[in-house]
Amino acid sequence: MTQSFEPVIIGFTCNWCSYRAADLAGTARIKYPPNVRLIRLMCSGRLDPTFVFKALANGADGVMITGCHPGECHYIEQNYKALRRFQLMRRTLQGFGIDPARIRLVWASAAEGARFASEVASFVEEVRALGPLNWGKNGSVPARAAEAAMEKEEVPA
Amino acid sequence: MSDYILYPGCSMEASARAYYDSLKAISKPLGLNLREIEDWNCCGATEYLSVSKTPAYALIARNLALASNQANETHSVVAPCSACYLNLAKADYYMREQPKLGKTVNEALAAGNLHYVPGSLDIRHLLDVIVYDIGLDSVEKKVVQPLTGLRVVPYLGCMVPRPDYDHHWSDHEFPVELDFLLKVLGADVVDYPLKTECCGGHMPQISPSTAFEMLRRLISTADERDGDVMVTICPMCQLNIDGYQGEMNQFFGTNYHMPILFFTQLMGLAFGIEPKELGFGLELVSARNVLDTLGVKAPPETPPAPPRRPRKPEGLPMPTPLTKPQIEALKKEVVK
Amino acid sequence: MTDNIENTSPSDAQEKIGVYVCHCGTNIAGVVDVVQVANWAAQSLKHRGVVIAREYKFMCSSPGQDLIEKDIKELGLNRVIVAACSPHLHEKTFRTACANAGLNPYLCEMVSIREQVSWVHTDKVAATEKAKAAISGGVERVRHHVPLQPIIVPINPATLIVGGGIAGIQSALEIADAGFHVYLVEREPSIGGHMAQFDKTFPTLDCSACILTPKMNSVGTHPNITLLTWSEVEKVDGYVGNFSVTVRKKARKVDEELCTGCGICQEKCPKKVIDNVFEAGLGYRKAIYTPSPQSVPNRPVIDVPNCTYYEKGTCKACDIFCAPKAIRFDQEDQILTLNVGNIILATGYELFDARRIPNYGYGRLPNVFTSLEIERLTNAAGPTNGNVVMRDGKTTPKTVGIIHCVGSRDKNYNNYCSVICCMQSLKFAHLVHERTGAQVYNFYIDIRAAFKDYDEFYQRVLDEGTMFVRGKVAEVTDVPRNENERGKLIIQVEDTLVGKQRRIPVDMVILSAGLEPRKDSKEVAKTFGISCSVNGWFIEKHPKLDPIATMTEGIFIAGCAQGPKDIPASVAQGAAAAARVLGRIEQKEMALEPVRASVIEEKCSGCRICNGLCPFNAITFHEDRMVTEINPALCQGCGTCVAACPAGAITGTGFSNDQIMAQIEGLLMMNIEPEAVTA
Amino acid sequence: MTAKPKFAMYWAASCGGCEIAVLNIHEKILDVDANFDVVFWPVAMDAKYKDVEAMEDGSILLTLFNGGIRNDENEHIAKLLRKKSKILVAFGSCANEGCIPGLANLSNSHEIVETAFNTISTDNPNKVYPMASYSMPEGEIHIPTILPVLKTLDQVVDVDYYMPGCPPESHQIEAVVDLVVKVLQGKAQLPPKGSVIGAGNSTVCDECQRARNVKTIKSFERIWGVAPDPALCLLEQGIPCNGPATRSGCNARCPTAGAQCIGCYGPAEGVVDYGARLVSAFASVIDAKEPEEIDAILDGLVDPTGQFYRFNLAGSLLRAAAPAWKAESTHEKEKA
Repeated sequence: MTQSFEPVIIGFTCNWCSYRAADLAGTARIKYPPNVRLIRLMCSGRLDPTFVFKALANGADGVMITGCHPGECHYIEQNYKALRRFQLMRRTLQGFGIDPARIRLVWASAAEGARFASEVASFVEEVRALGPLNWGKNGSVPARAAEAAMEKEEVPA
Repeated sequence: MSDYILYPGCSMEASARAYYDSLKAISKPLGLNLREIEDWNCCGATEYLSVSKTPAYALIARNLALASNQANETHSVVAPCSACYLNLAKADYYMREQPKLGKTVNEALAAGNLHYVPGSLDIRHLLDVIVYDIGLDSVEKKVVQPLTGLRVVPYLGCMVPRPDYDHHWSDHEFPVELDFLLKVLGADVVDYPLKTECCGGHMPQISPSTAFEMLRRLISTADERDGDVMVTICPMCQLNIDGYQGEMNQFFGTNYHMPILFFTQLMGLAFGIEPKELGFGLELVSARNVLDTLGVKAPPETPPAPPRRPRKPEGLPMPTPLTKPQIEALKKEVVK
Repeated sequence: MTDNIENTSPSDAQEKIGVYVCHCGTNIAGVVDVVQVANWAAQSLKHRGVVIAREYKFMCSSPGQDLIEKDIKELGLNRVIVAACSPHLHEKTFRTACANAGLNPYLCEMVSIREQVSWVHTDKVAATEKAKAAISGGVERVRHHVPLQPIIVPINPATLIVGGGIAGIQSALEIADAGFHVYLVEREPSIGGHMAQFDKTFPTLDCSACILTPKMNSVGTHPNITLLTWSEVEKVDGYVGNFSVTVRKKARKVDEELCTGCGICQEKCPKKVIDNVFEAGLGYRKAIYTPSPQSVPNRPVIDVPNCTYYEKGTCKACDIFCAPKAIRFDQEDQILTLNVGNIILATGYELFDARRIPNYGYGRLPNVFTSLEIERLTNAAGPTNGNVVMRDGKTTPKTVGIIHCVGSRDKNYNNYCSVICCMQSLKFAHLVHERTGAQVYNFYIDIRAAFKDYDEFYQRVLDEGTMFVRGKVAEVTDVPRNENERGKLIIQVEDTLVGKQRRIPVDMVILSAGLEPRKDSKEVAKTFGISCSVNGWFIEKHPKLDPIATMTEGIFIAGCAQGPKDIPASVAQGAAAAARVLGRIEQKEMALEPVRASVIEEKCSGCRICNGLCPFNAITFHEDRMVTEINPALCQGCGTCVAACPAGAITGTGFSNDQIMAQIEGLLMMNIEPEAVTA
Repeated sequence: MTAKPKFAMYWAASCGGCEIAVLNIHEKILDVDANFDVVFWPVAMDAKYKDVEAMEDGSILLTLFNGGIRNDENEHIAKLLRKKSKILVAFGSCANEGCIPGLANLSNSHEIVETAFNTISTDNPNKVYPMASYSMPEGEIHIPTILPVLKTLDQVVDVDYYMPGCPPESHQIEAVVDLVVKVLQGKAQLPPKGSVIGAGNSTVCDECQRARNVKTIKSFERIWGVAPDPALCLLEQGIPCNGPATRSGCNARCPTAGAQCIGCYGPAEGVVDYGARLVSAFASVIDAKEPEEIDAILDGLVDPTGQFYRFNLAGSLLRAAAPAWKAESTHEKEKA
């Protein structure tokens, strides 16, 4: 299982720097593993810890939070709030027996497509090494997702 | 009482005994508590690193490893000798920068069940500690006999200010810490642009004529600027300028008489400590003139006004030189 | 537990979602099996409200857009998902398409399967699966979208310009000439900025004063310009269209109305002070002064710390000789409140403090000068009436060394290039040679003479016999090594073209010091709610496509405050900023993106957690009702407060909790099949 | 008599405080008796499960269910009462969000049993452990088996109303009793299914009288370590008060009494994860930008998970810690 284990990672990007870094990685055709699925926020300061817990509870193996470099936030200093929440989140997750390495904070400017790609790659490997989280087993996955999972069976591959 | 681990190095016990004696003498009034590293070894001086890298680093790192074993509340290692300071700092820095080197060195150390975590120690030069930890204000408080009227030439040599891995100095090319310290002692500090020039190091053995020219530049400039005495922080510089001044004079047919002392010796004098306790008389180019200058002058009640460069009335005004707080601010800037 | 996803999630019935998958030629289709993706969406997202899923070669093409518009009209779609390129590219396109078909544009969501999938992945199966996941996320998200309307704010036609340098002057005149009111705030007693200190301007060498003074005067006399010199902005409230700015008008101690600017007071004032600002420390002024005879306004200020009267309580020479009795020793600072619609920041630069490089000797060696000092020396109105002399005030230098890149392109100080130094140094080379016939050496890293007529000027200076030594100067010393060095300044440099060390003795050294941001630029940025680069230059909205605006609506930047630039560039940017402001004024109102945060008052308990979080001061607390309110026009939509509210009382349109939580669920409905990827 | 609608109350994994709280409504309890026929209330009267099983489905009008689902007996009764009741109310923090018993979700069931039967605080010299079943002359007897993860009521059955609090404040219970009576008399409407009753929609700060300002936290303090200003917001004084995120309804009892709110009324209206709100809120107002500095401040928050999830763990998004889930997965296997 663990050899072929493909982690699912939810990535949060800010509209101004890291999402554009992802765009740049694209336009520059820099390859990175397909395991990360991105969500665009306006700012890393919008990152609500609920999102992270939700992602982990819903079957993500890791969460990547990205934003502008400190001091370069387009909202002046909101990424510092993201940093502080990140640090407290790690401590809280530890209490849940979740390896803090499963969430990573990455600063990437709009010019750092390559950096974004390499961070994704290294994070995927790190999480792969940690193994599947599949949190909560049965039960904690909300009805709708379960239902959709069933739906999936019927889809001709 | 501020505690430090002391790495004396070989010169302190031989050629630079004056440095060691005076350091011991002033550390009490300064509240400096220096704990010598037990079983320390040679720092490899200036040659070994260019001969064979790994063993040289291992040799240096052994001292660091011992120091960190013996370190309890303090993690600052003080090296009064500039070569020792540079080597310790260099080893620490490159073990940090090049993990591979760090690994090999620690493998070597493992043979003696030693290990050093790069960056775990704070490696400082004595001058840095006195100026920035103890602080010029507290030094000033200890001055009982200001060095009034003594024209001193601050000379640092090349090894302490450069490359300044962890930004301890106000500037790599023209650090002014020593100038400020001597000012605080009440001395008349000569503007000495050559303060970080090379003294020739081991040139006297390799090519005396080259060495003499280098010494001549240093000494003649100090002399032209009416320096009574050169003040250094480096045993090598002291040795060269003191020991080869005679031969240099012969070589050029000059007759310079430029004594060179360690800054700790002058601090001792200013603190009113007996010259003999401070290793006076050990120098080859006699520094009696220093004692005379001070001997005749009784210490005035109020510190004398700072020396002012006379300005021609119709001349254009000069920009004011940076003050110490400004320099410290800039120093912080550089660090960030 | 109450889960607001479940509660607020609209029932499947009311969603009619259309999913449109773009091939982008082969850009997407080459890697992602778009047909399979579309079929999958149609089938397995049916129960999520997807009524139609199509794929098309180029969705952004007009036939592609027509496809969407047609479906909206015929199938009555009320949500649209476009799986194509990055929303930064075509979000506007597709939202407009929806609007054309009568659907609120904010009910359309883009899913990036090009930049984030086809272009960055090679494994077709995995890429296709990821595209499906992304779409499923988009679908879940869009179900929670609500129609939004842009926020319309009126634009106050008055404009505030901060900084009376050439950039600010240009902006002020453009706007004032267009017939709208301008408040020009300048920190110093007179406008003119650095340009007023210069003698000649490169590359044309026309006299700085000759071209600047007329502009300064028209600012001073313009009916549409309220000139506030010796004043500083203290506080900025409000938002685009309607800022309320607090300005401190420092006490001049002179009644500007009564004063005629005759200058007798300056004549009679007994107190000589070194002028560190206008004369760059090379000259003197009185304790009551105007920076220069051309000052605008031509009204003196009393330098209180240096004035004998304030020191000793006697003197009053100025007062005694002032015919109109305009001296007001008891005058107090004034606090003014200005209401403006837009703000242009043109706060300029500061010269790099050359004393920071002690081995170049500035401040230590008398005959080492900075570029600004030389500007004053060469200036006919300067302390030496334009005679280039050494520090002793009379001797003319026979050899002069000009060192480039002092404090620039140097990792010990500033990494960036200060842009103007090369041309400025060439100008000095020319002027000094012209005035003194001295032999001039330039020590440079690279000569950067880009732009119109610049390189020609370089050629000209070369032809005048100026020496150019390529290499970074190690030190400037007065310690001779031989007799012909004695009494000179020796420049120690590695000549990288010859490949050897050289010692060049000169009489005078000119340090072409770099440009640095104003010391207080970071505080200024905070006051105006814009951002600063690490160096301290103001950050523009986009480095290429919008170097004029900032991230904060209604605040524009011009001149060196945004980064080092020369006079033509500053003027151009000043004019451009003015044009942008005029455009706004003409529209009379503007629409703001409705991505905004708002407080649900009944849920707000007034804990004030959020109160300190907004850098745009959009959050206000009402002590009386103990609730927090967010000003939608000030809010920039970052959502930090939404995430911070412990009571969940703050909602953010466009990026609501429901939307993001649903997107997370959607993205995670699909799990990666290991074999699929390894296949 | 028989006309009176039927009332039931059940006590699952909880401390019994909820039952006391109901009795604590003083003479109002008579209204309950006057308007209801109490058919099942193990704490207050004798009743057998078989009696309940014998009842018609939906024959009980109102059931107040307190306590979390810790063992299969709890689960069975929850399902049974759901079947038999028209209105099922999750009564008190345990049934709502797991409460203190829910904290056991940080460890697996084995550890829990160990703690109960084999720690210094337990006098159990012969290490006697409970057994699921035991055969004796009368036949085999069973005790309920513990579930690996404590569940909240609505994680096992459909719940009509939620009434938070540990325990619910008596004035709130009175209000609800009044409401229900009014509804019975046709004088009032029931709130929409799924809504929270007997509590406010805002947070504790709404009812807290302490003055508050813009918050910036330089350090977190423990309540017993400081003498807090009685008039000022506790959080502003660095005391981790959960008030800002906790549903109002208790009249801010704790902050008024000088203790920080620990969150027994659970999340405010519409909040998905109580702890996450606090993580975000606390972190947002920390006054630091450097990671080290931030960590230093966060060190003051001992046991963040406990701080943020004391009452809400079982009801949170993550619901339980890794060890408990591991047990759960093995448990599932055993079942299969």
